[in-house]
Amino acid sequence: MKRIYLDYAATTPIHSEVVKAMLPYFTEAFGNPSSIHSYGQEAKGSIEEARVKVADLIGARSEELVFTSGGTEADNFAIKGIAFANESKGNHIITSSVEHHAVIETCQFLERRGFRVTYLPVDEYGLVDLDDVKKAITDKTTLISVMHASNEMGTIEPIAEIGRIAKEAEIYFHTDAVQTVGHIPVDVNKLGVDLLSMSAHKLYGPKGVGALYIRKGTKLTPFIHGGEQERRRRASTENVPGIVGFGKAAELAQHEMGEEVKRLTYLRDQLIKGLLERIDHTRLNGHPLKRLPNNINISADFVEGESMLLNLDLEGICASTGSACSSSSLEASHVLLALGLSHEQAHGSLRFSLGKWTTEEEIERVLDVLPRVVAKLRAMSPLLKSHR
Amino acid sequence: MKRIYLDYAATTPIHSEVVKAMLPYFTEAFGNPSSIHSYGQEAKGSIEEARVKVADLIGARSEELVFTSGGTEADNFAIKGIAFANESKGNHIITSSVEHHAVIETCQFLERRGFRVTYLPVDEYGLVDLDDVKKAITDKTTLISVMHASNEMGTIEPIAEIGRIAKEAEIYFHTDAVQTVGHIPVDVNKLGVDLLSMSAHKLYGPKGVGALYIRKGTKLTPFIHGGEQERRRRASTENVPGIVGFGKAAELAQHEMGEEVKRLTYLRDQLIKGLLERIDHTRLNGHPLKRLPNNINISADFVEGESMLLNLDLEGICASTGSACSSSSLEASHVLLALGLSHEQAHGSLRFSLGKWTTEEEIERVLDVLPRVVAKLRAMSPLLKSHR
Amino acid sequence: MRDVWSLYSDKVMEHFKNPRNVGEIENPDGIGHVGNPVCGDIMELYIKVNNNTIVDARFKTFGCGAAIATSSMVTEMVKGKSIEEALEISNRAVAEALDGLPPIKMHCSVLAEEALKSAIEDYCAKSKRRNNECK
Amino acid sequence: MRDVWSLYSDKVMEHFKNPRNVGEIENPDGIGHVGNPVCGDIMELYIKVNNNTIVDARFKTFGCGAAIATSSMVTEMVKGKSIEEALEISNRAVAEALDGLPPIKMHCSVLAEEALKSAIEDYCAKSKRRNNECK
Ligand SMILES: Cc1ncc(COP(=O)(O)O)c(C=O)c1O
Ligand SMILES: Cc1ncc(COP(=O)(O)O)c(C=O)c1O
Repeated sequence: MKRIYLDYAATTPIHSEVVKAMLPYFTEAFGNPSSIHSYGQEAKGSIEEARVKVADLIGARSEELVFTSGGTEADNFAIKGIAFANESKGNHIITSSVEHHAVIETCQFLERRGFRVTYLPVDEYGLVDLDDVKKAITDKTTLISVMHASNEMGTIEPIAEIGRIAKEAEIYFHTDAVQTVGHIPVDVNKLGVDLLSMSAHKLYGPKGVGALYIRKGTKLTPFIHGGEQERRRRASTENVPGIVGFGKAAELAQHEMGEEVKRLTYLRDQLIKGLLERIDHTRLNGHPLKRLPNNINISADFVEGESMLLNLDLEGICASTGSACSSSSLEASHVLLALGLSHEQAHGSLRFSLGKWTTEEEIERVLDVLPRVVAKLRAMSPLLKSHR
Repeated sequence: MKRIYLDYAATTPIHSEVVKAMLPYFTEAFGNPSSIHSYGQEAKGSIEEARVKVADLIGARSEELVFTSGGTEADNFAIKGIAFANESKGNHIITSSVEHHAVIETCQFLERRGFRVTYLPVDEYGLVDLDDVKKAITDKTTLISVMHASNEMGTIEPIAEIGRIAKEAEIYFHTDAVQTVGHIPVDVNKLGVDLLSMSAHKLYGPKGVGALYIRKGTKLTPFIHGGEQERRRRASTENVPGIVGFGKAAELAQHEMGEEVKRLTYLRDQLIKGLLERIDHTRLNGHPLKRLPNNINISADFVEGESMLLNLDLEGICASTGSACSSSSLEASHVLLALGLSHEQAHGSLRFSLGKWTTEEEIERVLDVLPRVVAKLRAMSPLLKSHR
Repeated sequence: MRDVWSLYSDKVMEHFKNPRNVGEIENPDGIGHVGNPVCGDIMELYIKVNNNTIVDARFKTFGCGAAIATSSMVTEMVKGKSIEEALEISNRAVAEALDGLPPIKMHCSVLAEEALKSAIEDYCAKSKRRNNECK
Repeated sequence: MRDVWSLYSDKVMEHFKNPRNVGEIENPDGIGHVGNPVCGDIMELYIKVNNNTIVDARFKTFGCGAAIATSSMVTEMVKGKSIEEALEISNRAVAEALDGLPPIKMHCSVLAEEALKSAIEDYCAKSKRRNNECK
């Protein structure tokens, strides 16, 4: 059975050209970029070329980019870095209640260390309210962090607008753009952000490499201490093949994004429409229009997400309950609860995320299989009965 | 010209079998280990297999191992993790003055945040004195961190002895074993350590992946927050190919270590003997016997390290001035200064580090080339004149 | 590779794919209702008792794969057992009968045990009201 | 790839490989001695002056590749220049003549400029003592 992968938001397969670009750096060109000799200088050159490519993708200058081990480290770095470096100014951080765990748990760590954090609520579509942002600002606020688009429900937040508010209030502004970079246009200046997190494995690059954009002049404490790498902002021997792969992935994304957005938006809307038509008591989570081109998140009443997932997997369809990271957890998604869903509904959600190799046939197959799966599970659901 | 790579301590080429083991995880088996579906579970399985292999190499249980993005992150994680988690007990840390920057700068970060750090001196061979360790302990001490072997001068510290002192005093004990794991036998129980840092790219594995051994029961604050990965100890989508590569490298190291130690020790001693014979006013840095099998660090009086390096590079020989990380710095190595070298001597040091593909012919060639290089540079040295 | 490391044992997956005894019993002698929406698992267990012997058991479950499989397994295990024997069935026994559960899913077996106990309690309460025996 | 990103320009490497004017001048008219062991760079610059013109320049340097190349370059640049012209040579001019230096190595060009200035000062001090002119 050919498997159908519809979990691109969790991670993407690597583009074959990316693997090809990486391979030489495992073998011949294996040098440590900090070494003065020719092996070292070769490696150094390759990461600087990659830096330019990634910077280009987000309209930044390459000196403003620091490579990290992934999106989570970028989020930790940005938030702890600003909080620690600007402690003399204040100890208050503003974020949203629909952030990725990498942001939420970092904020919770800071709360345990004496910082104050405001978690902004969202509306039924997952959107942060600009007035809430303004009202949350105090003279102790040093950072606002709101994600560009939700990995779970796909809603795209009003980042440029929040950027203007932050700028006016002279507060650093960070966005977690792990789900948008390479998928929709991202420009750090248009968005008005000071810090922006990325992860290569979400755009057909390798796992274990990401980057943090840091606007020139931003006061930031390093997160990983210990060496001169990355202009003293992030120590450790650089993951040269990973960084080269990220560069290649960024280059490819820039070329292919325009077409992909159109193609995926069409497929996405086919899937949404079909599912809502064919399965009753089903809702789309997240905003219908301000939404990632590749994200479908639905709640089917009376049935639980993991049991849908497993049934789909048995039919060769790979999807997710929203956030891969919390799939082993007992708690319902904090994101879906923030939208106002009941616990039953939040536990009954399913995310399909599409990508480069998704076809119309695959969408058709989901539309064929999922209604049967839901029917089977509803037949054994105690909730449906009590609902009748 | 065939280049001669003698900078294995900076980084190693990847073993071809390691690359082979990694490749499928870039392409077919690309899943996110947190995903419930089959792609995810496949990936999950592969990292658990790798964890067993790396744990075996150091005599640990696999549950006690957390994968990181490298040795530097492991060091940051261990030291900040213990410091933060045990703050209520005390704020004092003991380390040595010859640690890698990853340890030193992490300690300095903590000093800026109110912790107290004792940097133990070393003797002329770079050895920490056990009495100094005992005397440094206070009732506020929560961590001792002393490296297993120096990346620069190759000296192997008395870790098992310090481990006994730490155990008796009920203080957590960390060792940076980045230079020893895979090269000489390492056993966390024989060494009596609670935490131990490793890095794959020092043992023919990939860059950008490492691990921290954490003895069961150790109270440690996570370093990278944000998800359920690694038993909630280290968030972020796992670098699956990197981890698989680390596992393979560990497996290979375990098989090959015995022979390699003998072979490299012989070559090392050939090179040391030859250089001291052929170049006057030259000294071996570090301990002559308690020494990594692959490390040669010499100071040639009156000449500067980088200019030796560049001349060697022009002859196709790749070496280092000691620590790759500080090769762009103006400061002399803190490690060599700690041994009591003068600034001139410390600036005139050179490290050759040998590895799997080092041959006797390569050693011969260094013995042929370096005396000429030193002679050329001494001819233009103002120090030699003032010395005469 | 899948098999070695997959989340669930083959036995769990088999019960998940083909759950036994799904549904309700009309006029059951006992109903157990456990779990709550916050945790994402809700189980209803129905039993039919004859002469102190559980002659039929059915379930309805909202929950993950393990919740469904443990529901299915526990209904299989109780059929034909006396009330006393049924009360001996521990969550571990259910998990073992399924060739084990991942640690994060052990609570599902606890839920299955509780559902069974709760159904038996309900049966006993009703029995007492009807003035029958029930220890 | 090497060429684009290598630490040093070809010109720097060329001067490093074949440094010009290495050595001392017997009975020099001026000696400059700058740098210190802590920073790892020490330069000695010797000049021979005739009729207010620098007719020879030599150096001895302990230091990195850039230190050696800037020493070599500055001795080349001063030869044939008048004292006034020589005093105009800035560290930037030395760096530019080498097709640039990496930012972390710019201090070497500063050292070369200082060595030259120091040698000229030494020459002037000696001249005054000998009652010659020196502006
Ligand atoms: C929005 C968002 N932020 C952060 C991350 C973390 O990225 P990484 O897995 O590279 O650490 C992810 C994905 O896992 C994400 O979707
Ligand atoms: C002793 C020691 N500790 C830590 C590190 C850092 O390891 P990594 O480069 O994997 O971060 C190194 C090497 O760079 C090392 O030699």
